[in-house]
Amino acid sequence: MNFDLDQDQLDAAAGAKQFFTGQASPAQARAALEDGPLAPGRRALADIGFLGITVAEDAGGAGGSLLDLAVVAEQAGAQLAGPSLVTAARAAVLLADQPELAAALADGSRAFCVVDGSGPALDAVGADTFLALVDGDLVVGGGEVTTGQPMDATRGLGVVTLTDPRVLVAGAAALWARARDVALVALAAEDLGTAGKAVEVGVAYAKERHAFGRAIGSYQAVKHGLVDAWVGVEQLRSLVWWAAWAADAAPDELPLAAASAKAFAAETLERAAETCIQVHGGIGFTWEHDAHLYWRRAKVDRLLLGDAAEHHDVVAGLVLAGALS
Amino acid sequence: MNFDLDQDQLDAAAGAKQFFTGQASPAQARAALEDGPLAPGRRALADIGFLGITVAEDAGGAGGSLLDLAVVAEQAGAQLAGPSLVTAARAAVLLADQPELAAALADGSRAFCVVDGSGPALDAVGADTFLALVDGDLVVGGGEVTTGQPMDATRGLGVVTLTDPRVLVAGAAALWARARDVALVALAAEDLGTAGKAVEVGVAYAKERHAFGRAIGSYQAVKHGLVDAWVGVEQLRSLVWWAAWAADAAPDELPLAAASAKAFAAETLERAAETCIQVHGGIGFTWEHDAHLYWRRAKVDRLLLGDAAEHHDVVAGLVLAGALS
Amino acid sequence: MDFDDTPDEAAYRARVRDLLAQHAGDLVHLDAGEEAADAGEQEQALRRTQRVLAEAGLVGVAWAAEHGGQGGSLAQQAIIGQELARAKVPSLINHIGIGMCGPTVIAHGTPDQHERYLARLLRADDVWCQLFSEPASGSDLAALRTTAVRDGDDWVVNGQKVWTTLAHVSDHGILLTRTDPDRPKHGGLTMFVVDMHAPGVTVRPLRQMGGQSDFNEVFFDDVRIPDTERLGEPGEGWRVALTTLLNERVAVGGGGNDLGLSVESLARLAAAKLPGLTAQRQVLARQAVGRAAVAALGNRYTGYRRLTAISQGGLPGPEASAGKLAGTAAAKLVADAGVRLLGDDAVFAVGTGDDEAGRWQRNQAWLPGIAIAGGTDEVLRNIIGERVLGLPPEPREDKHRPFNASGSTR
Amino acid sequence: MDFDDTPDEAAYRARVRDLLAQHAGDLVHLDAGEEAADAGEQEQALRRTQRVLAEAGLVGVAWAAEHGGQGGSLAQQAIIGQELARAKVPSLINHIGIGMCGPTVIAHGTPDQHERYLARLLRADDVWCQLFSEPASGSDLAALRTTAVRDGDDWVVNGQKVWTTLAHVSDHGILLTRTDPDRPKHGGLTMFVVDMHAPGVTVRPLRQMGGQSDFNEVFFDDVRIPDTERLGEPGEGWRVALTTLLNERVAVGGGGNDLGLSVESLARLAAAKLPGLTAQRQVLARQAVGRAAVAALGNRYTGYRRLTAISQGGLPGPEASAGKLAGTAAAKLVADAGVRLLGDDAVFAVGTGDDEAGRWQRNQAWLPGIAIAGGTDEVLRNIIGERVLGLPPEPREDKHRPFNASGSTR
Repeated sequence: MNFDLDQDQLDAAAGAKQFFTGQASPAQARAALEDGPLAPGRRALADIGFLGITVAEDAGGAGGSLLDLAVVAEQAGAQLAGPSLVTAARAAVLLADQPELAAALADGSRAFCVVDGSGPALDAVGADTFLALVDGDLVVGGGEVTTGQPMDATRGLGVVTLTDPRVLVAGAAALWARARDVALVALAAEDLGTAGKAVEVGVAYAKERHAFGRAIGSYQAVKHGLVDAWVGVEQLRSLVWWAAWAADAAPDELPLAAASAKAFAAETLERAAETCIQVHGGIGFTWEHDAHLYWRRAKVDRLLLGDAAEHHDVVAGLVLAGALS
Repeated sequence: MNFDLDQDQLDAAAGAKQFFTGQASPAQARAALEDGPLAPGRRALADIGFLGITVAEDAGGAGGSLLDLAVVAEQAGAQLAGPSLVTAARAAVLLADQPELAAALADGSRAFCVVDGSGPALDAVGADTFLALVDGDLVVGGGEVTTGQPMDATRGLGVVTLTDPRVLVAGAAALWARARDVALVALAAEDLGTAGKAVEVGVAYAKERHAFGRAIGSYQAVKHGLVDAWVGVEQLRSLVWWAAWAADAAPDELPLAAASAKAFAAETLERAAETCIQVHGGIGFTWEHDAHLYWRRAKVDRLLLGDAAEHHDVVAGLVLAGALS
Repeated sequence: MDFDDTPDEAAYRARVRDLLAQHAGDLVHLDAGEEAADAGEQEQALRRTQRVLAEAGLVGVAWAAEHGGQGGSLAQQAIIGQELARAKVPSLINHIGIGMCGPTVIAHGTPDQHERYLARLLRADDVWCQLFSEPASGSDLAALRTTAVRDGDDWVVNGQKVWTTLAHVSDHGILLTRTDPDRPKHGGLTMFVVDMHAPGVTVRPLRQMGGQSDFNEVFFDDVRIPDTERLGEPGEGWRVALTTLLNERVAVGGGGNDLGLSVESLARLAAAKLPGLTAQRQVLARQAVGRAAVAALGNRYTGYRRLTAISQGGLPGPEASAGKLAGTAAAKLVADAGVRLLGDDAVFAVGTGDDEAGRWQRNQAWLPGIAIAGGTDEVLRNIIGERVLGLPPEPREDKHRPFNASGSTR
Repeated sequence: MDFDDTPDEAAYRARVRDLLAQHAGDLVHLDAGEEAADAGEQEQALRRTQRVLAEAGLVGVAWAAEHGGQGGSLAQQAIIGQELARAKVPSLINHIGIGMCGPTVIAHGTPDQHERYLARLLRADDVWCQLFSEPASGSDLAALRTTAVRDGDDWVVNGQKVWTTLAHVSDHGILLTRTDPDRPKHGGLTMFVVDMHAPGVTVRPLRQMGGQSDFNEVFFDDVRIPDTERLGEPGEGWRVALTTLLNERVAVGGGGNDLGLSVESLARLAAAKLPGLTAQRQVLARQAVGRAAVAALGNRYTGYRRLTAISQGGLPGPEASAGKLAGTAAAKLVADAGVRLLGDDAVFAVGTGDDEAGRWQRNQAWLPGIAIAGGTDEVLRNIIGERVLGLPPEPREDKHRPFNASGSTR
C-alpha cells in the first residue's frame, strides 16, 4: 500500500506551484472577464513543458503519467490558469499515434481544442486545430468559433463549427472514450486545486476577521462550513489520485474512477467556492475580491464534460454492471 | 388577507391538544412496537367526535372543514396517536353520499381502511371495512391483512387483499382523486404536529443540557440545526393551512397545494426528527428516549401516499401546465 | 381564513388604484427587470414619480399626519406596494428614507429637524441613505470605527462606510459614529444627520460579483457636522440605531416575495425547455422544478401569515428573519432549477446577455449576495434561535470592554 | 503509487495467512452480519479464538515484546485485520483492551500491574472495557461526576458510567473518576483499574433505538479499589485518559471502511431491484446509487491514504476525524439509496426481519447513532477545524473554574 505521491511528483507540484503563482492569478482571471489575455497563456505553458507532460518523449514530450499531469493541473487550478491542461491531456491521448501533431501540441506551435457535440467547447477561443469524433472517426480540422459571455472567461469557451475536417484515426470510439476519461481526471485535478485554494482563502480570512470580539473562525457556523468544504477537498484528492493512477496502472478502473472524480469535483468545488464567499460576508461578493472568481470557475466547470448527474448515472451503470465486485 | 386560524379553530386545537396529551404519547408508540395497543384507539377518537369532523351533520358528523380537521390532526401527530385521522378524512370524502357508512365511520362502529395499490395500507390492522378503487369504481368490502415489522407500529400498516368487494360508486375516479388529495393534507397536518413536537423537545433539551460550561443550545451547530428545523415547520404549517383551506374554498388549487404540503411534510419531518436525535447525543438514540419514535414516524410517513419525489413530480406537472399563472 | 381584502381594505385598494390611474401620465412605468438607459434621467423620473405619489397621499401612509403622513396602517402600506407593482410603477426612490431614516428622525430628532427634513423626504426633494456598516463592522455593527470628534459647535467626522444603498443619489444620510472609544462598544456611539453634499464626503459605487453596483462606499474626510444635526444624545447612538433597525424589519418584512427570478418565470422557462430534454433529463428537471416550486410556495404562504399579522395591527417580530432565510433558500432552488434547464446556455450566454440565458446567469451571480446582504444566514439563525426559540446566546467577551481595548479593533 | 504490499508486507501477509489456515480449526468463523444463537457460547468461542491467535503471535503485534507483543508495526496490525476479515474470523473480543486499555496500562501502570494484566489481556483470559463517558458528560468528557474518595489503602467509588462497550463480559476496566472537585474540571481526575466482578459493580445493557444493545450502563455503589490499582498520580487522570484517547484514534483509525451496509451490498440490491422500477424511478434510483457509490469510494480511497501514512510509520493525526465524518455521510447515502430501492418494503419488512428488507431497515435504524457514538459530527468538526485547519477554539469559561462551581455540574 503506497497511495501517496512520490518525491518526484512532490517536487513537480512545488515547481508548478511556483510557476503558476508567478504567471497566473485570480486578478488575471478577473481581467479576462473584461477581455484581458489568458494567463499564463499557451506559450508559457509550452515553454515550461506542461503541455507535453503526457506526450511521448519521441514526440518531444516528457512521457509522463496522468498522475504527473494531475499534480501540475492542481496547481494550475489553484491560480485559475488558462488555457487548461485538460485539453493538453486529452489531445495527448488522441494524438498518441500522430507524432507530428503531438509535437505541435507539446511545443505550443498549434493551439488545440477538443470538441464534443454542439455545446461550448473548452479552450476554443484562439484555437487553430480542432479534434472531434465524427461518425466514429477521429477528425482534425480548422473551425469557426462563436463566443458568448461565459461566467468564467479563463475557460476559453466557444461554440465550434468544424471546417475542412479530415480523418486522423478511423474507428476511434475507444480511443475517444479513453481520452474523454483522461480529460475528466485532469478537469477534476484542476478543480481540486481551485477548491483547495478557495478553502485556504476562506480559512485565512476566518482567522483574521473579528466579529463580536473574536475571530469569526471560532464560530461553529463558520468553522464547520469550512471543515465540511475541506473534508470534501481531501476526499476529492483521493478520487483524483486514484483515477489518475488508474489511467496508467489499471485502465479497467478508469471509467469508474474518472466519472467518480468528475462528479465529486463538480459538487466539491461548488461548495468550496460558495463557502468561501459566505465566510467573507459582504466583501466576498464584490467584484474586486477573488472569491467570485473561484465561484465562476465552479459554475462553469460543474457543467463541462458532463455534470454531476451525468456522471452519477455513469457510476451507477458501472456499479450495477459489477464494477465493484 | 386573513391567513390565520379563527378563534373556534384555536379552541379546537387547544381541546385536541389536551385530549391527545392525555390519551396518547410516545411511550405508547414505543409499547406498540412490542404489541401494545394503539392509543387513543378508534373508540376514544369516535367518542370525542374526531372521526366525524368532516362527516356531514345529517350522518352524525360535525360537518366541519378540512381545516377544522387539520388543526386536530396536528395535535394527534404531536402525540403519535393512532389510528390516523388521515383515514377518517379520506373515508369521509369517499362516503359523502353513503350516509349509513358515513355514520358508522363517525361513530366508530366500523373500522375503515382505504387501500391504494398493493403496498402496505394505513390503518389496515384491526380494520373491518375496506375501501378501494377497482377499475374506476369505488368498492367496499372485507379484507385479509398481512402484517410486517414496520418501523412505526402506530400506523397500523398491513398489506390488504380485498374480500367480497361490492361497488359503492361507479365511475369514482374524480372522487377518489379528491379523497386522496384530502388524505395528503391530513397526513401533512399530522406530520406538522410530529415535526413541531420533535423541534420542541430538541429545543428544550438544548436549553437544559450543558457541555464545556454552557448550554449546548448556545453552540451554533446545535442552535442553527434547530432553527433550520423550526423554519421548516413554520413553512410546512403555511402549506398545510393553504391546502386545507383550498380543499373547501378553492378546489382548483387543492392538487397543487396538497402535493406541495405532502412533499414538504416528508422532508421537514425527517429533518426535524433527525435533528432531535442529533441534539440529544447518546441519549437520543436509546430505546427509552422518545426521539426515535418521532424518527420512526418520519421514516414511515415519508413513504405513505407517495414520497417527496412523487409529489415533486406532480407539482412540476401542475406548474408546467400553468397552475401558478 | 381567506385571502381577500376586508371591506375597508377593498375600499382603500380601489381608491389607490383610482389614484394611480388618474396620475398614470406622470408616473414612471417599467417592466420587471427593465432599466432606463440613462441613470441620471432615471433618477429624475423616479424623484418626479415619488413627488406625484406624495401629492396624491400615497407616500408614508403609515406615518402620523403631523409628520406629513396619513396616519394609516401597515396593511394600507402593503396594499399600496401591491398596487404599485400591479401598475408596474417601480419602488419609490426614497424607500430607505421612508422606511428607515424618516422614522429615526421622527423618533429622535428635534422639532426643527422634523420641520426641515420630513416633508422634503416624502416628496423626494431629498433622497436619504443609511450610513451604518463599515468594512470592519458588518454583522457586528457596533464595532464601527468612524469617529466624530467635537470641535466647537461642530463634530468632525473621519472614516469609511460601506454597503450604502442609494448613497450616490442621496442628499442626506443618517450616520452612526464613534464619539467615545473609551466606553464599551455599544456605549460610545452617536447618530447624526449628514449632508451628503458637504465637503469631505466622497461616494464610490461598489461593484458586485455580478458586475452591477447596488451599493456604495462612502468616505468621510474631516467632514464637519453641526451639533444641531445630532439625533439623540451623545453616546446614545446604539439606541437610536435600534429604532432604525426595527423599522428596517418593518420595511423589509419578510413578506414572502420571491427573491431573484420568480417561480412563475421558472415555470415559463420549464414549459419552454423541458420538451427538448431527454427523458432522463426531464425526470431530473421536473424534480428540481417541483422542489423549487414547493419551497417558493411555502415561503409565499408563510409571508401571507406575516401580512395577516400586520393587517391585524401587529408588528413584524424576529420571526420575520425566517422569511429571509427561507426566501434565500427558495431563491437558490429556483435559480438552480433554471440553470439546470438551460444547461450550457446558462454559463455561456451567447449574445447580448439580455436573453433568457443572460437573465438566469445574472440571477445566479446575484444570489450569493442575498445570503449575506441585509443579515447573513448565520446572523439570522442566531436571531431566530435566541429571540424566537429562546436558546441561550453565545458568551460575549466584547460587550463590556472599552472599545479601545477590544479585539474588535483588529 | 501502488496498492500493493511492499516485499516485507507481502511476506508478513503470507505468514499471517499461513498461520490462520494452520489454526483454522480452533477459530470462530462467521459471515458478516451473522451471529451465534447463544451469547454465552459466543463469548467463550471468541475468548478461545483470541487465545489461539495470541499463541500464534497475532495479537498485539504492535506492542513491545517486553509487554507480550511482537514489537511490530501498525501496518502489520492492519494486515492482520485484513486477513482476519478475509478468513471471516470476527474482530477480537478484547479489541478495546488491546487498542486502548492495554496501551494505557503500559504507559501509566506499575511493573506489578504490567505483570498481572498484560499477558492475560492479550490471551483474553481477561476482557477489558473503558469506563469514561457518563450521562452528564458525553462530548465534554472532563465534566464527569463519578467520585473516588480515599479511605485508608482503598478508594471508594460511586457514580455511573454509560456507553460502555463490552462491560457485560468484561473482567477489568479502566475507570476515570473525580477525586478532587475543588480543582478545575481537568485537574481533579484520577484513573484506576477496576475489577468488574467487585461488589457494588452493576452492569445493565443499554437498548438502542434499533432494538440491539451494543453498549452498557455501569453503576458503582461504594466500590472499593485498592490504591495499588491507581494508574498514574491522583489528579493526573486527564493526562492518562489522553493516552487512551490517542490510542483510540490509532485503533479506530478512520481507515475508510464502509460503516453499516457496504456499497457492494447496495450494488447487489440495485442490480436486483432496479429492473422492476418504472423508468422514472430508475433514473432517480440510479442518481442515488451513483452518488452513494462516489461518496463511499471517496471515503475508501482517503482511508488508503491514511493506511499509507501508517504503513510509512506515521501515527494517525486529527485528520482521522475526517474519516469518520465522511464515512458517516457516505453510510447515510448508501442507506438512503438502499431504502429508496426497497420503497415500502423497507419500512414494512414482512417476515422475520432476516430478509433483505429487514437488513436495510435495521441498518437505517442503526445509522443515527453513528453520527453520535465515538465523537459526534459536531465534535469531530471542531477537532478538524481547530487542529487541522488551525481555526481558533471557542471561548471556554469552564476550564479554570473549580469543578464544584462550574455550570458543568448542572
